[in-house]
Amino acid sequence: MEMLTFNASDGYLEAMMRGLRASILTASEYNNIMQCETTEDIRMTLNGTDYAPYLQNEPVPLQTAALVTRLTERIVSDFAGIRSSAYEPLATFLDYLTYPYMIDNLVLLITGALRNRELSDLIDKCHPLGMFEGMGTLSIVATPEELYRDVIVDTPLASYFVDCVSIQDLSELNIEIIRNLLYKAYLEDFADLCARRIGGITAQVMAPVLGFEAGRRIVNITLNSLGTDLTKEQRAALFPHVPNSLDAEIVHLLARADDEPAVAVALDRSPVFRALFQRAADHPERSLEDEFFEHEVKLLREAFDQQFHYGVFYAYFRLREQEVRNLVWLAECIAQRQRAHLGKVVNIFG
Amino acid sequence: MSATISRGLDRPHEWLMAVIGDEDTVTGFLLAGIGDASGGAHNFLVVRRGSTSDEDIADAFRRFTAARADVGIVLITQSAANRIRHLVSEYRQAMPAVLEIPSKDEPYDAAQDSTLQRVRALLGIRER
Amino acid sequence: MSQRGGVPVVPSRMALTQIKARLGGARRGHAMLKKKADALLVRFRGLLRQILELKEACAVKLREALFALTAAKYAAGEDLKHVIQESVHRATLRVSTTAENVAGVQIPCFECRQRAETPSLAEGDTGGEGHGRALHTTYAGLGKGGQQVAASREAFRAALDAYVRLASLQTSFIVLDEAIKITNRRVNALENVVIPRFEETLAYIVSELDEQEREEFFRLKLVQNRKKRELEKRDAQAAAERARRAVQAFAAFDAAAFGDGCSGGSERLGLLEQAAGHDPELLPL
Amino acid sequence: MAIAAASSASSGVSAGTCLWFWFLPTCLGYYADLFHSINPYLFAYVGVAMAIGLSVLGAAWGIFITGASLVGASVRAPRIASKNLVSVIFCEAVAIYGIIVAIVMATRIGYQPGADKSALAAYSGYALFGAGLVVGWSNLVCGLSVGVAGSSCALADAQNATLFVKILVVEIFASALGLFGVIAGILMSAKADLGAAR
Repeated sequence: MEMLTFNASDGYLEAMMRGLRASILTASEYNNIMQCETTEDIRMTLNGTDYAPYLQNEPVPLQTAALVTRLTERIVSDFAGIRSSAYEPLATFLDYLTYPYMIDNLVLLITGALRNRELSDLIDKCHPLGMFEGMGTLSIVATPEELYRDVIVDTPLASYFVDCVSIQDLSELNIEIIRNLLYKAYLEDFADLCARRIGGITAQVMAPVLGFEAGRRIVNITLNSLGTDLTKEQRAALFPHVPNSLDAEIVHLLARADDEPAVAVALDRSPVFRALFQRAADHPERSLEDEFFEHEVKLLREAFDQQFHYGVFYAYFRLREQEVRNLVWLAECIAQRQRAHLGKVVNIFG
Repeated sequence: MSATISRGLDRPHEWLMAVIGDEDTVTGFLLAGIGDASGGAHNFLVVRRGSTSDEDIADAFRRFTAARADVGIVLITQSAANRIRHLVSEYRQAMPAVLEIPSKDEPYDAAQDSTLQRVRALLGIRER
Repeated sequence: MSQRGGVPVVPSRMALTQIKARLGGARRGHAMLKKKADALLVRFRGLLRQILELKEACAVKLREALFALTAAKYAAGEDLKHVIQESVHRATLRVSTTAENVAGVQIPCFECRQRAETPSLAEGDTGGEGHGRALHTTYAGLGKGGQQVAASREAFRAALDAYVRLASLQTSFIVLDEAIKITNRRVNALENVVIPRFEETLAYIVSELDEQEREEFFRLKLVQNRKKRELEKRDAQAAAERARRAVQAFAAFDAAAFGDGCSGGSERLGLLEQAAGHDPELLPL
Repeated sequence: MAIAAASSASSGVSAGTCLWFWFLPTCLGYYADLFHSINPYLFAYVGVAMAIGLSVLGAAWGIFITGASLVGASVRAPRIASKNLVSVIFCEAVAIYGIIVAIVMATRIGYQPGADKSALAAYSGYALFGAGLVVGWSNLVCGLSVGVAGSSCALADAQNATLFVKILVVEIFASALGLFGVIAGILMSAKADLGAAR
């Protein structure tokens, strides 16, 4: 039925998304960039794309840090344009897209508060997509407790904090654990939003994407906590539980894994992850993370195969993010004269 | 292992390393664990294009080399050193040691390094 | 005084031996300093080469490390750098110094020291600091990119090790440079100032002593001559006196015994003279 | 009382079907009388109303589905706007089918005293009613189909201009569906005559 009703409120934005998607860089544009000798050449190449107005006013020579800022600015302006004309429930869906950035920002602020930094100085370092209304009052906040009481409770993330992080935890838990706890809560909530509150094609499209995202986090957390003093209980507590992700059995095995072979054995039961693991093992120059990125891009690309759902919004912004990563990677490789590594970028639309 | 580490810590002559440079270089060294913020003062300076003035760099350089007694090595990227070249060239003390390191965005030019200049001059004169 | 650049001394035998001893000392010191300067120079030359090589090696290492960081940022997101910058608390990596002795010059030598990530109880961190703060970046990129972050941390540690080694070399370079300059200055001072001055002084003293000797000799001769003349005069006077007294005595004797004048007087004088010559009492008179 | 008992005994859909099967055999005669007592003009005009109304509903719905996508996609790819008006025209065509059939049907209806009492009148009333149903529903669904296909066409064209013609073919097939209804409707109403002749 979405076919008939979807376009009434969201058809315009969805179509706009498709139009924007057409401006995602293609393989030939990547090839052109790979031929560049300096970052200035990259600017010249990008001048032929949508990014041109964002890079115009950067001083010569173009620095990669500035490139990141400008490219991100573009995503932010895209997002702002879409968000401002969205109706419910698309508006909520779009808000959920900003929560990961908001989590990162809050974690940064908490870190700053723990180190007694002036929090208003940190606003510049926050990701623009993760801004929230309480940002203006940060200058009067000094301690983590005040931050929790006066700022965090007013953000949309308050419910996640209430569920998994208490005031004491702010100063006692490692900041990265807090970040992952929040992200787990977010991912589960987002999956719930897609599957139950929105449903329909959106749920169908988002399920594999979010399932993979959760599975990837589980595998990453497992791999990265090997050899650290994170206990297995703590590790298991960070695993997001999302339908369509890894089977409960695999998750259980991962929670108890002691070393990399144990992880490999556990993942052997999941066809997707086994293939990724295997490919990363076969190609020494590619890391598992690279394989994850590639697979994610593939899933996101598939989201565009269907119409009348919100998955395209998620997919578009995630793909743009990957594009920024790609461009920055290319720029860094060129600036640092590491041309051998240029091939690492993920082609988004072959 | 830990026993030797903690014995080393008790010795009085432990020095910090300070860094002045572009964001990535500084971040990398901080990741390695040299960063210190005890006493409210940082032992690093991130030089951002546009927002960091030469005076800021010079201040940081003086702070690390003269004012602070706990700094043993000062790492400074070449592009930052070029902006306060007069200070770096005049600096002749052995402690803290000032090292010029390549900056990220610009290729390393050994000819501009104050120490290397001296080294080359000495080698050249002595070999001729 | 006739000495120009020399040490102000009284030219005497004593001064001569003293100056000689000092000159010997200076020569010995010169030889030793020369040896020290050579030793330092050998070390210094090696150092210069090492610095040049290590500097290149360090640059390569740092480039690799920066690239590893780029990979980490690719995987973990740009946010990573802010997190790292903000979570700075206590340095876990510091340098310690040990002194190395090269030809009597103390050269500081840096060494990287890793501080344990978890504060031990002995370290006296307050309980409130807790483990959340100390373990600042251990888990960075836990959710994504952790391995790349770890790899870049290792790469930067390696680069840092290399730079610490370079710092040792560079410090040695500066210290040795200074030491060599000082030693060379001393060698030159000894060679060009102190030793010539002593030599000059020595020459002066020797010449002065010679002069003195000649003067003494001349003076002796003079006195001798004068004394000889005086003696002759006195002898002559004494002879004259004796002759007169003899004449008087003879005259008295003649007058008494013979009463006749002076006939045969010269013979008696000769006898008297012989008697007086044997009488030591009569001589100085 | 029994109905209430039955409906309260079973619930929802099953209650309705029970009611129907209980009701049907005994009341069939009454229903025949019920239909007979309705004036054929009513059937005829309801037929006409459905033909045009449902067709326009289908066309309108199709146009907004297509239109929203077309406008949105042409923000970033202005070149598609004029080409994809074809989709909108296809949707519009559905409404035109409806109005043609409605006109044809309306010409079969006229006022003649007593014309509504004949057997032909009953036949004509049902025929026009049926024709209206056929045309209305088929055009409604055709309009939706063309709308969705047109929306996809606009999006596909925005991404890849070579896809336009291919999807247009699909769209043409979708719009043909409405024609089937139109043909059937015209045939059905051809024999009908509700006082229009003479």
